[in-house]
Amino acid sequence: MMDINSIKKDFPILKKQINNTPLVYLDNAASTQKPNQVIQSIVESYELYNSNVHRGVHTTSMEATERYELAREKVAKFINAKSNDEIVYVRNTTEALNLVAYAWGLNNIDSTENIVVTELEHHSNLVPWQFVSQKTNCELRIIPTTPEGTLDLSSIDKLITESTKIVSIVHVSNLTGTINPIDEIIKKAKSVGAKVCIDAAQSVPHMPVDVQQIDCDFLAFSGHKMLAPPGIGILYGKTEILEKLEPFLRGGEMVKEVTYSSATWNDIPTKFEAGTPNFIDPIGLGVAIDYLSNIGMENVRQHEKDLIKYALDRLTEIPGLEIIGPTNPEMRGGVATFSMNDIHPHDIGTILDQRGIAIRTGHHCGMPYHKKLGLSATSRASFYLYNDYNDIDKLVDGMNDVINYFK
Amino acid sequence: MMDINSIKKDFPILKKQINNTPLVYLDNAASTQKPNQVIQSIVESYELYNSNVHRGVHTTSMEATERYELAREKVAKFINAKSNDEIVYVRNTTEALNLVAYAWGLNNIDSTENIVVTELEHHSNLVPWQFVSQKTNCELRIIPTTPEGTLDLSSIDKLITESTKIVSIVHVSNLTGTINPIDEIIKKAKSVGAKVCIDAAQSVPHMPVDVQQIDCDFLAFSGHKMLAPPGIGILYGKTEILEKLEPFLRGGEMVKEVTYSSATWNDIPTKFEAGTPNFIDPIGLGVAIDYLSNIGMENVRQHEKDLIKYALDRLTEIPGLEIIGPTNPEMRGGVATFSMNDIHPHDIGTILDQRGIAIRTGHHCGMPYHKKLGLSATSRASFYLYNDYNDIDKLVDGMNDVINYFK
Amino acid sequence: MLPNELNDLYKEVILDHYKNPRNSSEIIEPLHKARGYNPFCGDEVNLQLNVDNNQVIQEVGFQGHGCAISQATASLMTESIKGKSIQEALAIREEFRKMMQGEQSNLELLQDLEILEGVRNFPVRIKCSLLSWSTLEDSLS
Amino acid sequence: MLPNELNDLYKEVILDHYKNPRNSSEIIEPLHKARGYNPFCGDEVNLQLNVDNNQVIQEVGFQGHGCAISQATASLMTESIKGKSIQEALAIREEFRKMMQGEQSNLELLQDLEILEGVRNFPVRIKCSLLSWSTLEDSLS
Ligand SMILES: Cc1ncc(COP(=O)(O)O)c(C=O)c1O
Ligand SMILES: Cc1ncc(COP(=O)(O)O)c(C=O)c1O
Repeated sequence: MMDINSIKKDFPILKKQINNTPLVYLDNAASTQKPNQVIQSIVESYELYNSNVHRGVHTTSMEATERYELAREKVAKFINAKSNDEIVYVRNTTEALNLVAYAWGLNNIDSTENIVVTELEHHSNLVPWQFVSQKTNCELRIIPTTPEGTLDLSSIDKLITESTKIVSIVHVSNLTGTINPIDEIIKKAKSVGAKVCIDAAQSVPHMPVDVQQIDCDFLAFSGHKMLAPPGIGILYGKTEILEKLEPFLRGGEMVKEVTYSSATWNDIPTKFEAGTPNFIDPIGLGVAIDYLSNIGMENVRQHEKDLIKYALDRLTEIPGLEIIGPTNPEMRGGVATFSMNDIHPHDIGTILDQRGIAIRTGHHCGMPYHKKLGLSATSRASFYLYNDYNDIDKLVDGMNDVINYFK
Repeated sequence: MMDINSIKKDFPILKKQINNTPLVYLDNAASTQKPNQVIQSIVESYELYNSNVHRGVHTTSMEATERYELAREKVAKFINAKSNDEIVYVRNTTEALNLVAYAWGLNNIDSTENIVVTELEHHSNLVPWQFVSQKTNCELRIIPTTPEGTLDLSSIDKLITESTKIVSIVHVSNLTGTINPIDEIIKKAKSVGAKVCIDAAQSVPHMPVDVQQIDCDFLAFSGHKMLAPPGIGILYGKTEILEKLEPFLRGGEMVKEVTYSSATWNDIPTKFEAGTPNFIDPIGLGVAIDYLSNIGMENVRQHEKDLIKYALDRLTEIPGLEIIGPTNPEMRGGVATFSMNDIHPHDIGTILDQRGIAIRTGHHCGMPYHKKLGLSATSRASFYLYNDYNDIDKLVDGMNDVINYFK
Repeated sequence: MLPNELNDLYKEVILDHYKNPRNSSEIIEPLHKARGYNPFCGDEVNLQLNVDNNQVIQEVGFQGHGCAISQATASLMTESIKGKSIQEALAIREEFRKMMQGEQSNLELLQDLEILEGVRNFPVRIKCSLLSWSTLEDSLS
Repeated sequence: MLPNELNDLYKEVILDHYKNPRNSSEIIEPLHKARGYNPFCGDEVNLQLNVDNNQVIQEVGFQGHGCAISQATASLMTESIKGKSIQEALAIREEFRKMMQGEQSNLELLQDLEILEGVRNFPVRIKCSLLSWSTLEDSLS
């Protein structure tokens, strides 16, 4: 179905040697590697089509603009947006969520109302809402988790109420791998008239996501987590909402008419793209989307389901190792987070690194959830389409070495 | 002194053919081309050092972090900042100015106070301050211009007063090329205790700029206007000010400790770099700075002074052509803006493009100043270190053709 | 020498319409009017129309400024719609749009406007050529 | 087999200090104390000191949790500063810092701490090893 060996060949960094062993890259939830196709599209952009976009009458500027807008179309199709205008280019998920918090949150919520997030949020979908809550004096409500690391929806009717203005939730957790039941939550949110914002940083890269089907108002993700360069993220927003929204960053491009005392705004999505945009990285994202679409997002998801199942099975063999998050692969993305009785994640990370195995250790931008678990740090191996069972075997061998060392 | 022919060879796009003639790229004020050195550093980053930065214990993440921070050091040295911590990575000048407007402006100005800008501002240093003025009800004061397109400082004592909180001015205008007397203005601002923010988008790329010598509080510029990729811009801020400043974008990385209800902030500059940063483009900026430093910014400036002198001399030969902005090359960057009696800039741009000559036409993100001139659009040829007299001759030949066509 | 495509764009007839716009006097108190403006180019077209009881355009006037293409198109448009019914004018508009997008278009309806066909080789200039037509539509709605 | 550098990092003595930290009982109502915390790793060191009239450290206690390097360093540090004057302790701190940065350092002062030299081959782990020393400094200031 997926020929992982030939996929691996597309990624030049996988030939890298660390301590004379090939790199085993298992830090994909943090950021993914780039295939030759993406790297070459960037070189081509610089060598042939490098120019500021929009409003240039010269050939190179027109070509750059065409490529820049074609990439937008690819993104729109990839998540099934109704229109290209619903795709706003930003730097990353964090900027996208801040845009929603500043432009929508600060202008639409008052002190009698509330915002709902979950205990599984990444700091980037928590701290901006804390800010809105402080500025507007509104309440920030938090959907709790079960001991297994899934959302506890038993009190959802008390949390999402008539006074809820927005429900902003993570689709797939980078902490536990949990695939959250967003359909159910969105249904509840819609029933009370609340807006819905989805942090899709760990879902859009790893599984089919259809914004019309899930019917969210906003959705955010990052190119660097899906084979694309780190300078491009996406905020999806429904046309009706983006059209009414205040702008966020202000300056060149996003205006229609400007006098010394006031300005009017350009049409969406340009209204939200102030200044010279990063006009190279979206093209890389377009190529990354082509790459993923060729393989098929259903296949990517199935592959990661196979990997996480194998990884959880093998890791639980290791004495003293405890898996964080749900163990059912149907409810879990390709994120294997774990802790070890007496061995600190940093020591694990250092020893694995000496064997060429790259995992992430720390709180993974989820300090409050770690505090809740009574842990200050965990270890996390996360997979993508170029990983295989062999990579997991190496991880397990490495873990056995860690244990030998510390026993 | 500067061997332009060998410099040209470093820029692959200059081999591009448009209508079977080589590209003559004169749109540098909008965005510049990239030398092989920069392009190759990006390829190398993707092929060998691609990883999320900070807090990774694995080798690739450490290497990426080292390169990312080394680039910051290069930027700090390039503008002579006191410390690397004074260099904040953003996307572009526009984001930098918005950061100052949101984080400093909204929190430090009240309705009895005022902000001072000039008539020569780019939209990116005007519209964010209009926003602050509207939100805080403070006054937005505007330093007028002389008919020659220089600042008229005769009423400066009435504009910059004890109630002025910040003076935010463009160093070199992208509209008129004017090099503004910022020393004089900064001295005045400091004498009333106002903060100073410099829009250096058109100065840092083209001449030596020393932030300690000019003694500004904030300074903003864009990598894409100085041989670097379009995903990196710089906000310089004095340590004391950045340390006291509220954060702007909120999320991962920029925090120290987070609970479900509140957060504390990381040290500068990380406090202002929320989420996964663009960890590739700063490295390209570092290489671009090496490239410029090898040539020497004094030499870059001298070369552009020679070019603008020649360009103004030759362009004024053309019947009906009117130069916008000062004609003394000492007071002008490498920006030749002009209008033609009866021929619209768009027609000029289209005809020149057919000869491979890329100029920009329109209002160049300076609508209010164009309105003041009674023009809706102008033509602009802008130079950089890879341009030579020959490029200007081609521009003039092209203009003569335009005239023949329309006569 | 200018390349062929440019010759197609800046045909003598087009430049003549640019320099000597037809129907350029303003109609005072017209039945229909609109202003078209593209802030990025600064192109501007002000259009006035009077129609009779049968919805036939009897009088048309335009004033504007901007690039040769936007102004010549406006001039040529006024000539082509004068004496036509509103419905016919809008049909011509549709054929013009098709021509700009490289689709099959009805040259009988377009008549003199066919001379603007060369614009479609210059994608950024197409909107210059469409400005007066969207202004026409605005004036009638 | 682990590569040599790792063997230098996780020496038996270091792991022994990690598993069996010395001076780990808490001193109640100490003259000096401080908490060192690195939120990114979660490394934590709580330090208590009592000095006599001659500013000689007579009692030292630490409790903490975190990686082997941070906790073993803390344990080794408490052993090395006990019985030393505050000034001497701070001098050891300075030599330790030098060792981590690969500078020439005074091994006579460092004594058993030399065993941590291998940390400097792991740049991200250096801060783990410096945490207890900055906590010491905090406790004295
Ligand atoms: C003077 C000036 N200020 C600000 C900007 C905005 O820079 P950017 O578009 O890179 O944000 C520009 C360039 O567009 C400029 O020329
Ligand atoms: C679930 C989740 N949300 C948000 C983010 C923030 O993404 P970025 O750092 O690209 O802004 C991440 C990744 O870091 C994530 O995993």
